[in-house]
Amino acid sequence: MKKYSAFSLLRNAFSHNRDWPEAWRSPEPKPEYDVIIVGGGGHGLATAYYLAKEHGARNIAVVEKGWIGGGNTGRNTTIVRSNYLWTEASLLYEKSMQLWEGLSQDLNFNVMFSQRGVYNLGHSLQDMRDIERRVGANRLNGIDAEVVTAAQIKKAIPIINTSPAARYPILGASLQRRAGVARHDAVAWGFARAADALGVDIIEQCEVTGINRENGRVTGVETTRGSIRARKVGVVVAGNATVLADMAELRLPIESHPLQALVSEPMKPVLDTVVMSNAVHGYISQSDKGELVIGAGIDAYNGYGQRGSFQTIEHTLEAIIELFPVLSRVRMLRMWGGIVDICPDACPIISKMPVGGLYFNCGWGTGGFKATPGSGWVFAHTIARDEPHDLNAPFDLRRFETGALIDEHGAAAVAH
Amino acid sequence: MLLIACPYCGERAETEFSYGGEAGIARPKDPHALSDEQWADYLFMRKNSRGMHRELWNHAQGCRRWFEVERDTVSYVIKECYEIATPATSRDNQSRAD
Amino acid sequence: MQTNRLDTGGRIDRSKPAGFRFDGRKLQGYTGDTLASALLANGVSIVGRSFKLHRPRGIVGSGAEEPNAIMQIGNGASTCPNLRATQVELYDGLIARTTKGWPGVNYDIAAINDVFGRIFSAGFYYKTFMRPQSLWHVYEKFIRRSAGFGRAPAAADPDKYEHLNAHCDVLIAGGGPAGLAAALAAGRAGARVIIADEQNEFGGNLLATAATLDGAPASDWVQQTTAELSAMDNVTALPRSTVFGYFDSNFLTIAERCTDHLPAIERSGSRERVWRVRAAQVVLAQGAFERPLVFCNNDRPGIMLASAVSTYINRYAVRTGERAVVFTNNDSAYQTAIDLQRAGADVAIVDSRRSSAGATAAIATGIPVLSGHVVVDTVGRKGIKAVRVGRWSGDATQTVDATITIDCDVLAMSGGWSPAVHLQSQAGGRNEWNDELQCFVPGESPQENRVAGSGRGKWSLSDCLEDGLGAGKDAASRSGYTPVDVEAPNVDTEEPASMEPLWRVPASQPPDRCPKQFIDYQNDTSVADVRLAAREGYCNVEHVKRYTALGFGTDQGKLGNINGMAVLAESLGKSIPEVGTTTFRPAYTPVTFGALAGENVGELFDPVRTTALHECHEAAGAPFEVVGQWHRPWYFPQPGEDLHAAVNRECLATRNSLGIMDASTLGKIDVRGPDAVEFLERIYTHNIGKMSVGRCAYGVLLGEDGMLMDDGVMARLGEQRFYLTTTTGGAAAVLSWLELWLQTEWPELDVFLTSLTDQFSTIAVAGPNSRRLLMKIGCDVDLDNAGFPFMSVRDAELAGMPVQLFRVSFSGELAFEINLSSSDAPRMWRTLMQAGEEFGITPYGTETMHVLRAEKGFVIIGQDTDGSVSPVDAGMSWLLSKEKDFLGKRSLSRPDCAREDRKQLVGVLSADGTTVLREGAQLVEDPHARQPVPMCGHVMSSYYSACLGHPIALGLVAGGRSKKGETLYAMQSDGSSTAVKIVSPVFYDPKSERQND
Amino acid sequence: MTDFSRVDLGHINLRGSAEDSRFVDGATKVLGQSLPLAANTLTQSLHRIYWLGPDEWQVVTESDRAADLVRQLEAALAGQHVAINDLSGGQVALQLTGTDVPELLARACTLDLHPSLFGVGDCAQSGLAKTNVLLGCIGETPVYEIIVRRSYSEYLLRWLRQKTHSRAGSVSS
Ligand SMILES: Cc1cc2nc3c(=O)[nH]c(=O)nc-3n(C[C@H](O)[C@H](O)[C@H](O)COP(=O)(O)OP(=O)(O)OC[C@H]3O[C@@H](n4cnc5c(N)ncnc54)[C@H](O)[C@@H]3O)c2cc1C
Ligand SMILES: NC(=O)c1ccc[n+]([C@@H]2O[C@H](COP(=O)([O-])OP(=O)(O)OC[C@H]3O[C@@H](n4cnc5c(N)ncnc54)[C@H](O)[C@@H]3O)[C@@H](O)[C@H]2O)c1
Ligand SMILES: Cc1cc2nc3c(=O)[nH]c(=O)nc-3n(C[C@H](O)[C@H](O)[C@H](O)COP(=O)(O)O)c2cc1C
Ligand SMILES: [Zn+2]
Repeated sequence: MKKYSAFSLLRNAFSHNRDWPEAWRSPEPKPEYDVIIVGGGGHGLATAYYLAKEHGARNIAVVEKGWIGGGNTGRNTTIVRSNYLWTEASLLYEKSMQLWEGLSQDLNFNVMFSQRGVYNLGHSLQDMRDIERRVGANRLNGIDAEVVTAAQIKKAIPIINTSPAARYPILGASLQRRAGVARHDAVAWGFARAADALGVDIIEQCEVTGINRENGRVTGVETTRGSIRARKVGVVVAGNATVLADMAELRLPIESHPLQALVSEPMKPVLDTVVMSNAVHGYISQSDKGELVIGAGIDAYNGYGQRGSFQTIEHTLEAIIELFPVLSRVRMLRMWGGIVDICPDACPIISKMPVGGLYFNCGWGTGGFKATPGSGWVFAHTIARDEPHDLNAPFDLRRFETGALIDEHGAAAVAH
Repeated sequence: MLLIACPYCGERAETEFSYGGEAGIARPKDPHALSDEQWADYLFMRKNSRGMHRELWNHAQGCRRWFEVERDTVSYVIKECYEIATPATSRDNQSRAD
Repeated sequence: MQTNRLDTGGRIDRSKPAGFRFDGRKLQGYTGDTLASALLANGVSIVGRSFKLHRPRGIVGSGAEEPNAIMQIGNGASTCPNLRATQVELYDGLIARTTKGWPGVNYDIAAINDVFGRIFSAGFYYKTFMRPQSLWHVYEKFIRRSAGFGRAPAAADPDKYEHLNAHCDVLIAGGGPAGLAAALAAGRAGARVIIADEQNEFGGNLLATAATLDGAPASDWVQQTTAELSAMDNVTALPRSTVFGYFDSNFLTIAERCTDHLPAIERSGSRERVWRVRAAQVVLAQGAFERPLVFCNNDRPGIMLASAVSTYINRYAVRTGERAVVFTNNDSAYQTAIDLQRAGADVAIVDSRRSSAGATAAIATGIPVLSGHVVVDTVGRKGIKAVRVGRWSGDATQTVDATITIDCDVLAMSGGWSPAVHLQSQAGGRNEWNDELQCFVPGESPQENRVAGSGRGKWSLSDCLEDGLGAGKDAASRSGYTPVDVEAPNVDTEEPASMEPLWRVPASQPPDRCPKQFIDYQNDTSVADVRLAAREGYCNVEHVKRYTALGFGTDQGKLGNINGMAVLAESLGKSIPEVGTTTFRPAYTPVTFGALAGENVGELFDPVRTTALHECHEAAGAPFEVVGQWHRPWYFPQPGEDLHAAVNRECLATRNSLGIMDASTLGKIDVRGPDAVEFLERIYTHNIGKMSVGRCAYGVLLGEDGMLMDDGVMARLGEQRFYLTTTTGGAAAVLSWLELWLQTEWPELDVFLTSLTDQFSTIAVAGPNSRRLLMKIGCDVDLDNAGFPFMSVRDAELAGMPVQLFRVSFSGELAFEINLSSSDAPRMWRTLMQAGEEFGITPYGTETMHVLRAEKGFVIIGQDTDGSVSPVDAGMSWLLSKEKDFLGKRSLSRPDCAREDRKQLVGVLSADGTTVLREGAQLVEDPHARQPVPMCGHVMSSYYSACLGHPIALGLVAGGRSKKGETLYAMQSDGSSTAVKIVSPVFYDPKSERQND
Repeated sequence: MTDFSRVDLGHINLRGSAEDSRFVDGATKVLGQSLPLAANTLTQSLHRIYWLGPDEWQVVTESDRAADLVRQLEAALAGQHVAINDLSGGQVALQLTGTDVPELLARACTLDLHPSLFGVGDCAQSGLAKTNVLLGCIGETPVYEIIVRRSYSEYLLRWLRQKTHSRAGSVSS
């Protein structure tokens, strides 16, 4: 891998940018791999990268039906935080946070991880109880978190409406200062480039159409570009999780729903941090290019279309104007949707499956972007060792039988 | 914004309805006879079909009736709306848990 | 000085001058101008700077496609960022500012970026600023500051917006010749028609051409047609209205701009209105966009679309230059040359084709034509001064030497046309590449629609008209109307329309070495960037979009996208259809947040629900607690009291004598029918059949996962009739939960459910004097213990009003809950307050209610539970019938739910006896343990108990019931910790003697 | 021009099977007029009876008659599987008059209220400005009746007040 740096930029500028190498190759699929990762989203690419980097696996392919990063990785509102409620979830997301903190350097690709802080607003006494509970838990888990007052919020975010006369007045918030945003596409590309440099084959435009098994073990996959043999198959396809599970005659407690987002036209900076509100249903940040990136709600119905209902967008903008009356004259540039994999307890499934050599990582729903590096890291471990890492052991599929759910609806009620 | 034909009131905007998920999931007759795995299947496992999906909708702002809809989850095109299928009239006899 | 204004012609009103300011300069135009046409009339050439390289940019287009003229309009609270000057109607007093460039657009320091243009190649940011991570926020600050165009206002929006739901048989998007013809055909057939055009006038391209119809200017036909349409009752014609979204089930959204075109003092009513239209049939007549040509330095101010140059001449009487070069690969631009010549400009034509019908005609009018030539490069930093022209080999992989220089001050370019397939694509329709037309045309659509006119590659006016009529007829007949014959006007001179593709003009050097050839002006995406992206492996068109920002701007690539795809196709050795387009998404052009939110802001954001007694509470000065949509009185302060003082007083008064509270927000459901018992047995956990008429029971219902979902009192009013209460927040959910089971799972059960939440108000009177109070105001039933024991219900007449009287208690005191018609409730409240004076009756709010119930260890679902608490955890095993199944029962025996060490409800006392714990505080065994510190529970409810004289709290603690007496530590979010003791959750009157009294 | 006012009326919710003639006849006898059996219609003579669903009706009557009617209905339908609830305290009726009413309502209601589709005798339950309403066309002018739950009525009135004052800028160019 040729290194990216200010120096290489300069050098290449002199050679008219003609010597930049491919960020990742576009190889033909080989007949056989040790591990095939299905799904070239951030999670799949990260899994391949850590398999190669941490576990020395070399013969790995990532198989993507479209273009890498074209799923939810490329359509999310990029919020990264680790202030979850339950210890199991917190530790997993915190692992991810720690990886984020060195990710640009590790990948030699600037993923623009910007720790500008995330505010989760409280609008009722019950919200404030939940915030106290979550912040307290975070601190005991070694995760930075604080409870801030409406006055502190107003000081940090001058354009926010903290009027006590508001329909849902802001009573306070939790703040995680290490949280923030990252450039979503760059995460996919950075992992792809770094994985490719370690020999991973990234195969785009290759849809998996079947999972081959023999004697209860996986033997490979059928794809639109032919069959590929593999000793192990890791599936990370977000909204398509049950479609892939069906191929192996397995059932998952996952339902796919459209989740939408929108951006405004690019403007001069008005918002330097990230604001989320469960009660009024909106979350917002401003990208480095200047657009306001706004997350909307999930549509109630099952859907595989990368689009959702218009009224959901209207509702979100009502909420945004409620929180930020000064944004009323700003204009929506574009709205879109992604297919999110909703799990009953709002927590992921990162698990071995009843079929030997088959692993699933799904259920991240509305909030898995932040987990990208951590998810890849533990999933790589799970695949390489054929057993979960301590961090993802609780996220086993069996919890739905035992009842040991990790209910993160409180921390994850709104998409983020 | 879907246009949904309530079998009782006629075509109305999606905003008048609430969604109830997959239709035709029969509650097991004797839950206590089921293994934990079978019970979990009933509780959590859904078809989540990519394509035609038989689902429940409630005309929440209208007649408050639940009814069934067959809708394509990719194109969102609604094929049919009809009254709750009773076990006898069910168009799909694959309800798993029983 | 309007130096570029023609003396005659155009659709401007020369009798209505409009003064405006542009970056502080005072200028003048006319009503009928756009800001862009007025700027051009005044000879303003630089209107912006590009995003990255800060190159000076001028106006390129004349409508929605404009990438450069992005303005800040207006001042103060009503300023608007990022409006396109080409779509801003001029009015007297308009204030416009450019949005890029410091100190100004004419001299911009950051233009230095242009010198280092090659460093700012595609992917620049991803390759640098990585070390050290700790400095990224510093770099980022600079990056952020230099990005973005306009500014959001600093104050709240003074304007109002509204929504309008509409229904029609035929919705027509676009009111050019095709759209108007469609409206005529559908309208005359009698269909309900809505036709919307984003411009201030209907007519589309007909407003901008010199063409004639039936021997008269085309605008005459437009006028007649518009007049006829407005006269039809069944037609709604909406100018200034952009169809910006096309959603499922033929639901389309239109943004109508109602006031922005008026001087401030003439504005009234809503600023914008969003039409939410459900259409049976749709006709898309959006027209087509002219494509720019791609050559070196093709972004100089003065380089414009040929059609825009014509539009400025014909529609706005503005000749954008005196010496013009027209550069084209097709015939349509010849009309521009003729327009320019007629307007008195010197014109030369550079045509990449060796010959064409257009050329022959032009030469006949004396316009010089350089056939088989291309513009390779241009001269003039702040405005075009000359073009360099070379002979075109037809092979883009060769270099071309510029041999001819032509001086000019305007360059009109035309690279052919691309149908506006935006709405059709949003609707889920396919696009198909048409080799003959060299553009994507709309293909099949999953929705009830059709495209007409140049929107599907019909270039000639007569075709557009015919196509429109056909589409209108088809749409009308498909929505059930009998079409009538409508004749199209006769087009007097039809222009030829042939073209030869020319996607990229090679320069004298290879594309990566030559001066920038821009594809996306706004984002400074050049040919070299697209090629670099492809070389680096970003081969998919979607990757190119995201890596180079091609089509990412406020114009969404209306100009550049197709050229970009062609350049990409070339670099990959693929065809254009193989590369494909990126996804078209709403909004077609940007739409104001305010308009999208409509009236649902401020006081209408969400309903506030109030009880029938609200005014009594307001009069008593109670602050309100927000509980879902409800406003409930929180406490009733006396002068000088804060929350705590008031609550202490209210608690003591209730325990010692008499309190009264409004419990009307509780959900109430009437359950009736022969199968009512059976139905409730299946839902609730206790034994319903055993309840006798007149008795009440506390009941809980579980989700199928076994977790507590809601609770309330159930009263048996008759053999087949029950009355249920639910929590305030759970009312709607419980009713729909019951209906769900009844209708979908057990339709054989004969039960009717009716919500009585609003019908009945609930007034709780609690305290040792509550019975006396009721007796005092006159009660027709026996109130003593024997006749009316605890947990029973009676129909009664109280103070002359019919009530349903419950002997239940959420405070642990002797208490009654009076349920009565909400119409009577205020009178009852006043009666009770008056009669209660002698007992010191004290109204109390939600806070006191919480304290009183916590003293008794009663949980509140939603505060003390979080969806992961089972009835066993909450100490309610006694409520779980062993004799029957009920929803959720099976889940309780799953291994994790049967664990002994699950979190269980306990009482928590701070060891020091004085600290009121924070609600939400975590409980740990060892406060000094290493992180992650194991947590064994948390505090949900915590209060100072005035009756007990010390704080109390309810907590959930792992294995808590067997931890009584043990010490734990409450860890609060501020870092403090307090030792606590685990005790029984019932702090007060553990034998419950008072409520039974 | 649009006028609206709050009207004090009696409201009764009636449940029973439309297919059961004992119920239909019994109710008809007490009410003195037939129950509307077609979806989305209402009948008016002595009272106004709205169809709410296949087994549900709303009787609107003079405010002081509701309690009596409930008693009579209960007596007449005793022993049948029915539900009769007096909702006079829980519902608020508004009446709106004027040719602009359909457009006014269209601001926040997704029903197609074109006079040819929603004339006198037509009714529907739907959403209006974030509240659930029962809407009926009860007079030629036209006159509309809107019935809303009491706790939401303040919000709806606020909405109406705002809307009847504000008119948008001119539509024509
Ligand atoms: C609008 C929106 C906003 C969001 N906001 C946030 C946020 O702010 N913060 C946050 O943390 N999370 C957020 N999320 C969630 C987050 O985007 C996802 O959880 C996360 O990106 C999932 O990554 P992934 O790699 O698992 O899935 P994806 O990126 O979706 O990747 C899965 C890939 O699998 C491929 N695939 C599917 N089927 C097949 C097949 N048969 N064969 C081969 N390949 C296949 C798909 O093409 C896709 O590329 C948001 C999501 C959405 C939609
Ligand atoms: N000679 C050529 O090659 C050539 C090429 C293209 C067009 N033309 C000429 O242009 C005319 C095309 O007629 P037409 O009716 O197809 O198109 P048009 O461009 O005349 O009209 C389209 C109208 O739709 C409006 N519009 C576009 N999108 C909209 C939206 N989302 N919402 C609301 N309004 C929207 C536009 O502002 C415009 O007024 C004909 O006269 C034709 O001859 C000629
Ligand atoms: C964080 C973020 C910022 C975005 N900014 C822009 C933008 O500035 N301009 C734009 O056109 N789209 C922007 N998009 C939207 C994308 O163009 C695109 O709609 C989205 O990634 C979904 O892909 P699709 O619309 O191609 O299906 C942004 C998306 C995200 C996730
Ligand atoms: Zn209905």
